[in-house]
Amino acid sequence: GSDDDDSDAGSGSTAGGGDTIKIGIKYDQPGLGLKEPNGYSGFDVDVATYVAKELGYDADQIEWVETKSADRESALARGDVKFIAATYSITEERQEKVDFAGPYLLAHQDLLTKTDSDITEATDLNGKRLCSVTGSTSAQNIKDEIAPDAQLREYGTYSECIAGLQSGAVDAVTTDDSILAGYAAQEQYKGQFKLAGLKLSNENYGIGVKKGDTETVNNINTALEKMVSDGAWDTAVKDNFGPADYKNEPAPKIGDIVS
Amino acid sequence: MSSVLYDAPGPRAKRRNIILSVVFFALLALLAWWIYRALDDKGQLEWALWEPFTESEAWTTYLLPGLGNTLKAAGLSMIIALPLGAFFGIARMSDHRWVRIPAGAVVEFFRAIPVLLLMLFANEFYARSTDVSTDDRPLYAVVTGLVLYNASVLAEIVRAGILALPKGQTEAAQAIGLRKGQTMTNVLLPQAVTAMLPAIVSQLVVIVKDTALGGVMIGFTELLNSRGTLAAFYATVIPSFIVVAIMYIILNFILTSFASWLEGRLRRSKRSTGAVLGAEDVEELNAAEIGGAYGSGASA
Amino acid sequence: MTKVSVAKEDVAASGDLVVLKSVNKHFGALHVLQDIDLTIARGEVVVVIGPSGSGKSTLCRAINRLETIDSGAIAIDGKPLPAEGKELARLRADVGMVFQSFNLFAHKTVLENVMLGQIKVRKADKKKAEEKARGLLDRVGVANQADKYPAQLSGGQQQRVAIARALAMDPKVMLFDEPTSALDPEMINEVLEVMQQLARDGMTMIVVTHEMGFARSAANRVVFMADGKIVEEAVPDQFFSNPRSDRAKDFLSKILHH
Amino acid sequence: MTKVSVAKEDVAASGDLVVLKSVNKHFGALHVLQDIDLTIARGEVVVVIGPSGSGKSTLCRAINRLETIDSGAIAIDGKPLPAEGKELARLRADVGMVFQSFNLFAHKTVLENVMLGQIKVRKADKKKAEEKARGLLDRVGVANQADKYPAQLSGGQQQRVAIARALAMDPKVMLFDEPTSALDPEMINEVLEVMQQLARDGMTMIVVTHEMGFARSAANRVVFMADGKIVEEAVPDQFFSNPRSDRAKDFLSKILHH
Amino acid sequence: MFDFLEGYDVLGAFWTTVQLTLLSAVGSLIWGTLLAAMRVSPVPLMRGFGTAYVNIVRNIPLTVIIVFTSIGLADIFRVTLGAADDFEALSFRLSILGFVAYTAAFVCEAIRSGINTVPVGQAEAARAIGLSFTQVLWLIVLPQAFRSVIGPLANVLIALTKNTTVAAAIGVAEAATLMKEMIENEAQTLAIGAVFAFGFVVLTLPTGLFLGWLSKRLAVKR
Ligand SMILES: Nc1ncnc2c1ncn2[C@@H]1O[C@H](COP(=O)(O)OP(=O)(O)OP(=O)(O)O)[C@@H](O)[C@H]1O
Ligand SMILES: Nc1ncnc2c1ncn2[C@@H]1O[C@H](COP(=O)(O)OP(=O)(O)OP(=O)(O)O)[C@@H](O)[C@H]1O
Ligand SMILES: [Mg+2]
Ligand SMILES: [Mg+2]
Repeated sequence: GSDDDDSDAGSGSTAGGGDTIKIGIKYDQPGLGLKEPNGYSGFDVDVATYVAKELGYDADQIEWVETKSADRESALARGDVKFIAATYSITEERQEKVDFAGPYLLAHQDLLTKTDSDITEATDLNGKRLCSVTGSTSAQNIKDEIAPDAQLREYGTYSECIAGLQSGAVDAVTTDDSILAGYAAQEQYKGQFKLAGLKLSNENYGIGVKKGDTETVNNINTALEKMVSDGAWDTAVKDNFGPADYKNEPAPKIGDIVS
Repeated sequence: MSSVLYDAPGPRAKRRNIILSVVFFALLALLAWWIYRALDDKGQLEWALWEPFTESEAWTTYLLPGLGNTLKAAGLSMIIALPLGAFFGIARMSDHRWVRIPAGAVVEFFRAIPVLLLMLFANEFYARSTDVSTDDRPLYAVVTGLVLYNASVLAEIVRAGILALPKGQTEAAQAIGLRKGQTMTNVLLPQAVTAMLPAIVSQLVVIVKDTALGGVMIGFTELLNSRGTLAAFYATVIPSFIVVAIMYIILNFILTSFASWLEGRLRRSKRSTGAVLGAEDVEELNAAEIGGAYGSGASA
Repeated sequence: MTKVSVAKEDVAASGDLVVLKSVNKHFGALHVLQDIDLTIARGEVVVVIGPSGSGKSTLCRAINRLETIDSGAIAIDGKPLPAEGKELARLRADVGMVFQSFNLFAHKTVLENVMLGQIKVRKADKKKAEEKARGLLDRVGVANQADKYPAQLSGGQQQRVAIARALAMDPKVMLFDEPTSALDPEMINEVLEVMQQLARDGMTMIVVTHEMGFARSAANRVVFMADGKIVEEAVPDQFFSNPRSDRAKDFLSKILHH
Repeated sequence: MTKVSVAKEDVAASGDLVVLKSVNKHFGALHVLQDIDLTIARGEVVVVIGPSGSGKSTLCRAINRLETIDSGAIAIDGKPLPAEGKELARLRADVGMVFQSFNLFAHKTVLENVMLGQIKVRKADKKKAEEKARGLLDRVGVANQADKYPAQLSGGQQQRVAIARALAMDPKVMLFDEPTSALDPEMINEVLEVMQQLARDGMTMIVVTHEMGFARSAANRVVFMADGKIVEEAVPDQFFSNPRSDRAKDFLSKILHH
Repeated sequence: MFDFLEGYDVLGAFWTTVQLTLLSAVGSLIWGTLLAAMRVSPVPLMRGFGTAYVNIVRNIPLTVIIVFTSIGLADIFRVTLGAADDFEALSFRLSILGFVAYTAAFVCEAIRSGINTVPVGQAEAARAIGLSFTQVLWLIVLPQAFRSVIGPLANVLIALTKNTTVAAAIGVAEAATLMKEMIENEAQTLAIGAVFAFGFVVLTLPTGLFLGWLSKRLAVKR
């Protein structure tokens, strides 16, 4: 943290200046936001990079900041980051605390299973072992509403769920299909897992911005529209989710929140 | 040579020991085999899972920065906790009630509470009541929790270090006319500090281990937490755990060995009264001893 | 042994140096000092003997105020014992004390042990303090050990250093609490010789000891204590050959001739 | 004192009770026992003296196999010292040992200390054991302390209990390793008296001690050790008045007349 | 004033903490005693194993051990402790297993140091009157060692009580888990902190004082 002097992250957004911009992403989500030895990869990262470019920052002016799920609102409120692209679903609750640009991706809660698994419906989960991360509501929903006899196993991270799936400790992992696809697409797991393709919920990924910063919201929305229209969005989807048999939704319209 | 438990062994005892060794060895081998089989069955021994750890990037991107943060938090905590602990330790031995009792209460309070709760609480406190940036907050919270707890433990180490000195040292100093302050600075503290060194070093082990709480519970990117990021990238969960555990073991083993080397050196040293607080006196110094320590110093 | 002046001015002056008046002291329910009256004149050597637990050490320590007393009065050189602070420290410097367990400062060399008090209490400069310390170490016969640490010395040598450390403060009176009873038999004589020389030089001394040889040859007076009381006082010859009290007779019979 | 039979059958028999033949023992590089040859006859009282570190304790402990020896042979009553197990335990019960630091069982009362061996080793029944224990405690003069714990007794009393504990096993020989050197002077005699009585009763005894009075009056023979060797053996009078070796002369000059 | 407590089962969470503590304490006492027996055994290999175990386990953060029981033991080694399908019970039992593995190292050291406080002279005196190995052990050494071990063991127990909070890392619903949840949902951070701090003070301080008193009372006077 030697950069406290720049606490109002990149507010001097005069294009191409010597300034940097701080952007919040996930570090441990393959396909979305992943810290790699030589940089950062993932769909969120690509979107954020494109948006930053439109806001006037080159890739080398971006300072990536890890924003874990629980930290996202407060990081924005305090101005630690300019914006956040970190599997951030737009919800009414969150909209009270932060503003969202986008959505830029429509994801759905889904199940990941082994390729040879016979789980095709959520109800098949009855009597099966389902994995999710500690405190996640998506798994609880399945147990409460769809498959009351499912066994819920909670781990600290999705990586551990996936490892459990591979070793046979659990039968299925549930969360957003984009996240699951990211894992399934990883070199080490290629060909071992499949998505069930169930649309158990709608997750509208948006870019979080400090409450009231309408100017940035508008700028980002413009950038997102451009990204879709010039084909960069499609490329990003192909690059990051391509290896999994992930059938992505078409690019959502700005402000068009599917509930 | 005989010990408390065993007589000097005769030929029959020696033979029996050899048989026991063989049986025990067989048991250990069986256990090792079972572990090997289980790992192999689950494909955990595949080279692909272990290969990342032979690549320098895995170390420079994840493990070493994580280790750096672990050491940074541990070092900072120790540096801040030491003077604080010394202060409370000496305050607790004051002749004045109104100094001694509050100091004792503070020390006892923070020793009774889990470090994890202190960290969670500090994290929330910084988030709500200060404008420490999110980057720094986990470090602040971890260090705060560790300092509060360890200063209390160090306070007890300091006190024990001074009490461990033979009473004759104080009396001899007073007998040649040294005053209270002079006795403390010229005679007691220099000897107590030496006596405490091994205890302080081994307290570092406790601190290093406790930094991991910050990784799991408040997202401080120390070694254990960096393991998570690494595991996500290389998709190698169990091996990453094993590697990280080994790193902790080596790091702490170095510290423990240093502490016991120091302890041995001090005990043998011609410059001490033989009063040394060893590693074992510290590991979990706790309320029970303290309850006793309120009593008179005259235990026969 | 080189002679170093031992508080000569005191020897010249007259009068009582240490005066205890109806001193009482309890440890909880135990009445360890019961109405003790004792006067020690300048230059006098008094040996205190008595069974274990009779209060000899407590008496010694009370004179130096290492133990507080419950009632009564103690005066050194005419001045009552101060209760605390600077005055107490100053008084303690005037009263040398030698312990059964030596109590040399373990983290300091022999030389530093003897210099510490001079520098910190007497505010002597370092060079003078060292000179004097070396002189004293020579006097007690351990000059060649000056740079060693206490733990490297034999018990007899340590005790002699402890004596030198006390002498370095130019004390008016020296208290010895069983100075030889922690020593191996072969080392007892070397310490007793130093004490004997000190007595001959005119030092005022209070010595708790069981060494009858020393008492006979060096003491002006023997004080016999039992159960916290002074039971008998006499010149050594009289005390050893013809003790008056039964308590003393009994004690002597136990301690002699084995 | 009530008399309790002390291995009377042994006193009657003739011959050597303890025999050491060219016994060697090292502690690391230190050669603590060097070719020790020593024979103790039934009923004999042998005092072992010598400077600190000369190997006296090690010698005592080797006879009881508390220390193993590197070479040589030790035989008690004609039988070689067993290496372990039941035989060793049985032999040890026949060899009483009294330590410098008493080593009474801290968690048992005085009476229990004396009864324990009788019940557990000699398989005596409780009542008989208690009777005998009380007799022995009476004999050593601490009958009134039977229900106290060791820490509540003075050193002299503890040591006498330790002697009673050893006697309770009806040992053939008693080893004493500096039994009085941890004691206050007044207590030394009470222990020595018990030992003297024991000697008069015909007990075979090996006593490491610096108490010359005891050596003179009770010993049949004095063995002088230095640096792991037996330097001189003689009857007490001859040894004290006219030691042959320089080592012994030097040692005696240090230890006497202070 | 304490209305923020509504809807939270604080007592239940502390009850879980107490259960974790007690069950782990019993387990680690057993395993720790076995380890101590190995560490003081005359068989070098057993001593070596005991020493290695203690030195390895003591140097690993408890968090690592607890998390490893979950993803390592349960998933890879199939150690499910009879709760293969009831994951709530599984993580509860696994965390106990982790606490036992960890705490036993400290119990072992406490026992070993207790044995070391018995002066060799006691054993030698016992041997000298002809007591056998087992007699020396059961009549003389262990009774004395036991008394001096109460104090150190009390410390281990108190440390264990506090350490159970680490079970939060694998989702056991004990005090720390609840505190984290409450802090996220409620505004009265300070009050929440105070409630949980008080809970632990109540759990640990009396234990410490009582066992401290007991160990003083039973101490072998020397
Ligand atoms: N700090 C203390 N607290 C309680 N009792 C004490 C303390 N110091 C000494 N005593 C007790 O006071 C009594 C007298 O002790 P003191 O040391 O003066 O005797 P002593 O004559 O010097 O004996 P010794 O020859 O054994 O040194 C003893 O019964 C002792 O146990
Ligand atoms: N267990 C041991 N390990 C190593 N060295 C030992 C051990 N026991 C004794 N020694 C050494 O062996 C030598 C002889 O010891 P021992 O105790 O037999 O002497 P001692 O004649 O009884 O002396 P003292 O009069 O001091 O009791 C000493 O130098 C001592 O330091
Ligand atoms: Mg005394
Ligand atoms: Mg000896």
